[in-house]
Amino acid sequence: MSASLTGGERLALLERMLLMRRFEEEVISAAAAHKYIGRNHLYIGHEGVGGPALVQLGARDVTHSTHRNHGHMIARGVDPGKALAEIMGRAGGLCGGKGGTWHMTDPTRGFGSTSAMVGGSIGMSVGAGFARKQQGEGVSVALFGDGVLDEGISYEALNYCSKFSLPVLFLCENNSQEGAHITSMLAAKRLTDVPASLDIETHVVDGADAEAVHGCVRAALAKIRANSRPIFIEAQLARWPGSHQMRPEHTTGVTDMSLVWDEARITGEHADWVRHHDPIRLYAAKLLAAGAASKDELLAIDARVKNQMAAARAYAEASPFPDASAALENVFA
Amino acid sequence: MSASLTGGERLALLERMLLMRRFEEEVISAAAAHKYIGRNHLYIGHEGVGGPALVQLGARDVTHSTHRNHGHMIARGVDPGKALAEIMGRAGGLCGGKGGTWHMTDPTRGFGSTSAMVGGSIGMSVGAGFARKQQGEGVSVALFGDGVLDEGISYEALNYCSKFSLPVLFLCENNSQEGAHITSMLAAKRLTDVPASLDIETHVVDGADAEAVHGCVRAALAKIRANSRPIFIEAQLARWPGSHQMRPEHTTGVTDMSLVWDEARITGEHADWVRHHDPIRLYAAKLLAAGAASKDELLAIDARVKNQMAAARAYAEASPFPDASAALENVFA
Amino acid sequence: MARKTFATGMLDALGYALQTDPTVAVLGAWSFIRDRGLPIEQEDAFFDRYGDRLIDPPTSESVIAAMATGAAVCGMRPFVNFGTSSFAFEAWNQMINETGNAHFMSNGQLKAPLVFHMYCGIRGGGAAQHSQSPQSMFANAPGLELVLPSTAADAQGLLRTAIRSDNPTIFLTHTKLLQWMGDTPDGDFSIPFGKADVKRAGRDVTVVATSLMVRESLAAAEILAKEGIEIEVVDPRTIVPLDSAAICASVEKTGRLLVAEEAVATCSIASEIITIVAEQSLHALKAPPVRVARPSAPLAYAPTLEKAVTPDADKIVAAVRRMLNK
Amino acid sequence: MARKTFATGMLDALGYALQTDPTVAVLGAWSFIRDRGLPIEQEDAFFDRYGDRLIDPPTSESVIAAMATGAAVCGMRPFVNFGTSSFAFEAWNQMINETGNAHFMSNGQLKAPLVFHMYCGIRGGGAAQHSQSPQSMFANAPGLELVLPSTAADAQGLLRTAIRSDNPTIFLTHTKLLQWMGDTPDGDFSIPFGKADVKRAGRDVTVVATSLMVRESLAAAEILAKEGIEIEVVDPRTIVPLDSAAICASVEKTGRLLVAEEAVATCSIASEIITIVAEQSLHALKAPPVRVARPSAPLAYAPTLEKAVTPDADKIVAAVRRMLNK
Ligand SMILES: Cc1ncc(C[n+]2csc(CCOP(=O)(O)OP(=O)(O)O)c2C)c(N)n1
Ligand SMILES: Cc1ncc(C[n+]2csc(CCOP(=O)(O)OP(=O)(O)O)c2C)c(N)n1
Ligand SMILES: [Mg+2]
Ligand SMILES: [Mg+2]
Repeated sequence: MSASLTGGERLALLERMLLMRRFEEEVISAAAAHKYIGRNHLYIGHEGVGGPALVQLGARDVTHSTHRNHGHMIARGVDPGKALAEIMGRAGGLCGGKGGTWHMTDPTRGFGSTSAMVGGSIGMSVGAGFARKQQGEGVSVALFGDGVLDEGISYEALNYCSKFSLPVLFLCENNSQEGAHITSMLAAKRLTDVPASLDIETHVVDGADAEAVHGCVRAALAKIRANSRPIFIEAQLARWPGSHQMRPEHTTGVTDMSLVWDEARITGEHADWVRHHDPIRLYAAKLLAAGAASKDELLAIDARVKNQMAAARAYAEASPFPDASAALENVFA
Repeated sequence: MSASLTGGERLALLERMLLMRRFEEEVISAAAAHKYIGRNHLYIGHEGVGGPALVQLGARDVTHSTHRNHGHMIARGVDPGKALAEIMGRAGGLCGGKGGTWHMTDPTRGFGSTSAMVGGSIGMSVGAGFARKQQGEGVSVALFGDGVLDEGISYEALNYCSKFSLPVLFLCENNSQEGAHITSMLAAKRLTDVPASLDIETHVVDGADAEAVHGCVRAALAKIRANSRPIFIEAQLARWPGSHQMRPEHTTGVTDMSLVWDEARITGEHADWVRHHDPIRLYAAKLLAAGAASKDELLAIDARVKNQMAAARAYAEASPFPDASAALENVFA
Repeated sequence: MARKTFATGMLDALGYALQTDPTVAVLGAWSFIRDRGLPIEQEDAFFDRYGDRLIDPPTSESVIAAMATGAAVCGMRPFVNFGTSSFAFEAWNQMINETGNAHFMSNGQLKAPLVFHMYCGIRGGGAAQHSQSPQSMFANAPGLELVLPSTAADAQGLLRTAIRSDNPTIFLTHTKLLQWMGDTPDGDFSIPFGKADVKRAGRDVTVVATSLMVRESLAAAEILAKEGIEIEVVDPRTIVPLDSAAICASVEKTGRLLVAEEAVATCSIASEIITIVAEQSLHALKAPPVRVARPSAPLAYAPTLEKAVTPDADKIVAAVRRMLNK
Repeated sequence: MARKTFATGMLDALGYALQTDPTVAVLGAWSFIRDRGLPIEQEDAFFDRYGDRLIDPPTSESVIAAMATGAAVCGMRPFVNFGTSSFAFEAWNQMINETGNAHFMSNGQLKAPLVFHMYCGIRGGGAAQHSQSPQSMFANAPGLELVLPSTAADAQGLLRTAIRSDNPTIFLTHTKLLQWMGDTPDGDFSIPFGKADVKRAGRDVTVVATSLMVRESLAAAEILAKEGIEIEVVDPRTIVPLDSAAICASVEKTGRLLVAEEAVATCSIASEIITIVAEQSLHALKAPPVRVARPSAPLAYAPTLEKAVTPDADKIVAAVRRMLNK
């Protein structure tokens, strides 16, 4: 257990992670109800990375994300109603319906431009690091998948940050560890060999272990703030069985908190993922075992999250589609 | 001394290297005489790399080169008259005056498309390797400077070749070792750390030592032909003091063979380069010291080369400028 | 005659090429064959048969384009599928500076016989980055053939020609066309580049339409016909080379020109076609030429916003009526 | 009034921006300042003064563009100099998919106030890869302002506006203009985007000219004036936004349109301008519009070949004479 988290922080982290999960479950349900076009890349299974990593950031810190961005938004405290509305293409969405799932952003929470191009945003993280270094405060966090390392710009970005000592945390969510769908084709024996070859400090962490990620990111952020050198963290993840679908289905079922204490009820085709890789179940079970949370507390957290998501869904559905006139607005500032 | 070269081969190699040098001297002289637009990147000082590396290639082997390509062409036996005519923009040039210095090619000598973009041709080398592997014979040699490793495509090219086991020799002429003008900004401690991180065998060789390069490339080619894995060789070079100018001047003076045996006469601002880094002087001196060549033989070689270049220059100057009608020909096959 | 989808037409052309020419290899096979609405048996059979030449490379568009070019120059005929066309922007330098220039710079010594295939157009919810249509940019770059097929038969016949061509060819498929059915000749057949196809004859207005806009123009023609307006739908099929003679001939007949293109209007193929007609057939124009195309704005995600700027049959109908003051 | 070169005009604008705005930083300083024919003392002084914000990055155009965009969104105003414009093709995805879309996709929440400067045009011996003029491609991409200055004053005044603009701006300098002298207002001044400048008034033919072609058109005007032909030289100065009203107004007056552009003609700014005039002022055209531009072929290296396709004063003169049947 991480010495760095108080009891309250641990529960808060779990709650945030659960909100990230329930958010995606709402996305699936809205898609199933044909509330929007329904093409998405969900963050389920990654909550143990984005959750603990991003709750630590400060107001001056900047993140850049990718197509798999929903969880990042929720982790940083973006309003889930506005995020869901954006995914559903509504006027009340984060970007007024213009960005959609792939291009959500919220600069008030430190989000820069979000790209759906593989390798589209990692370079912008370099610029955010450059700006924050010039401005004297804040770091930049590049969030990206293992597939991004296939693109040459990633190498250029790593090289630039190392050469110019920019305060950038490269946080790679590598979900090509297990499962049929592999998203990168790197010849490197270890993914971290690439940043290491460019003289960047690297770490590997178990992405299903929220507190391990928390500790690893905390140490890295402290170091980056102190000496303005980039650090690369690879969070290794077993791919969530549902993450390949572009039109999401909930292959592993709606998250059932009772499986935290009732493992015997974990069955079905994807039982292995639920038992060994679901970061939320694992973290809740850990807190329970350590006496850091009771069943009732866990259920109360879940009830709060469900309420929050119900309100978010209601907000999103009530929000109208944007007026056609907006189609030509905001081309230029 | 390399056991792999016969006496005759050693003299032939020296002669080829000298032809590469005298070719560039002719380029300088033609520029000074305003025979052409006069923007060039010269190969002087690199002869100890391209010479021994390329004379070993076979008919099915393919090379791709860059803006610093003159020496590569001559090393592979391209007609110097046609090459010079191309640089002078003449109809009798290798590419009828269409390509010029930066885009010379000669497929009959295994040259693919030559690019003046940093990183423009290294990826095409991958394709040549792919083709030759499919076709069952031949290897691809990527010739490029250290600056090319700044570009993301180099990383992609290395990764691709390693992942798909393509028969490609990456031969990097790193002239950022010494001197004021540095052409790459790599954060890697050693340049070879980059290919090594992608599971590619690497070697470093002294680019001023022609026989060392010969041996290193020979071993690499044999291995690539045997097991179709890429190999990366970094040839380290002290930058020739004249290599920065785009409109060339012969900063180190026209090559004087007598300096091979009369070192005391090496003087002037760039004496250090001539004494310690001129690969031709060094190789000739080595052959002389080893008794592999006499002064007279060296002078005879030089006389032959000078004659050859005089004929080449005459050919180029006699060649007319292309007719305007050619400007719109060969857009499509 | 066989009835098949556009996607099947392309696959048949590619299959024929793989079968008859051992130098053909596919880079980016998965996203060309899977998920395109083909019967799964057809997909599997394809992989079984040609699997050794169906390659799925890393997400490294730049080296993919370079590699295809290098391989083409060395005797292969690569068919590259980039997937969504905006991914090709990653390979822009390779395509524009290297592939398109290789033949010319070498004075014809080198050839780069390859196909760069990609999916373009407004697909529904693709937002700004996944709805790009780079055809006008490609047309501005010398040395690249440019094909914009609109029917199953054209897709099949033009792809055959593209693969056989000794030039690099950009082949753009609008995603919304993939499932469009059409009649195709039996067996192997090909369609030459540079020959426009009059998809519907008419006397009142020449509608030059590309890609998906051919389908929309034909739908518009049905509506307009009921009002007694006969538009002539001319499909250039290839933009490079462009059959400007056929376009001008049609305008000389109708006296009116509308260009329907889904892509952004500024500096576009639509601008080029109007310019060519203005240069060559100005005297024939009875009314100002009209573009039905996207205004210069990134594409928004929300369906209402997307629809607002997407050129379609209704917008063509309205524009034709305005042209004829009806 | 001060007399200075185009290069000095740009440097003065950049210097003013660096001096007055601490968020301005230069990426690619060396090739913007050195080797541009400036007095060496002026170069050195510039580095001494602003050296801490003059950065020379690795040869990694893709991350340079991305970095500038990320920095701009975070409060900086980067001025990126790519050098030769074809190098920017390496950064195409970043510029087209990211930079140009950022403001729109975020519904106006993000701004990317940056300048991408590059050298375009036929420079003499640049061959295919070092003579590119990507302006038409940029104009086809939404969200990017596009500036093509032709004089020292325009260079200085438009660069001031570009750096101060909250939008990403592409700023293209023709290498042959760098040493062109011109009068510039004293002190700090700026020129608004979207205002064409009539560089010479005339009654017979409207010549819309961009960048270097303004100089060539003015030279053509001198020659033609001796024959009693008065051309009106309209310089749009910015292509995005474009002052189409000024162009149409001139054509309404002269009844004839020639567009002089050095870049490849197909799907070009020239096509766009002719199309706009055909759409809006067809009735005014007394003769078919004409392009003096490069045919669609890569540029060759040899001087004879280069000259054959380079638009210049002579070609403009000849085209004007043909238009007037003289
Ligand atoms: C430039 C580009 N090429 C290809 C794609 C298609 N694409 C979408 S997601 C994806 C895989 C990305 O893998 P990774 O970065 O590991 O993210 P994951 O989906 O695994 O979280 C690819 C190739 C794209 N979006 N952009
Ligand atoms: C894409 C691109 N960016 C920038 C340049 C400008 N440029 C020409 S040569 C050069 C340095 C190349 O260094 P290196 O590859 O080491 O070759 P060297 O000249 O040292 O032999 C640069 C940056 C270019 N030609 N292409
Ligand atoms: Mg992944
Ligand atoms: Mg170098």
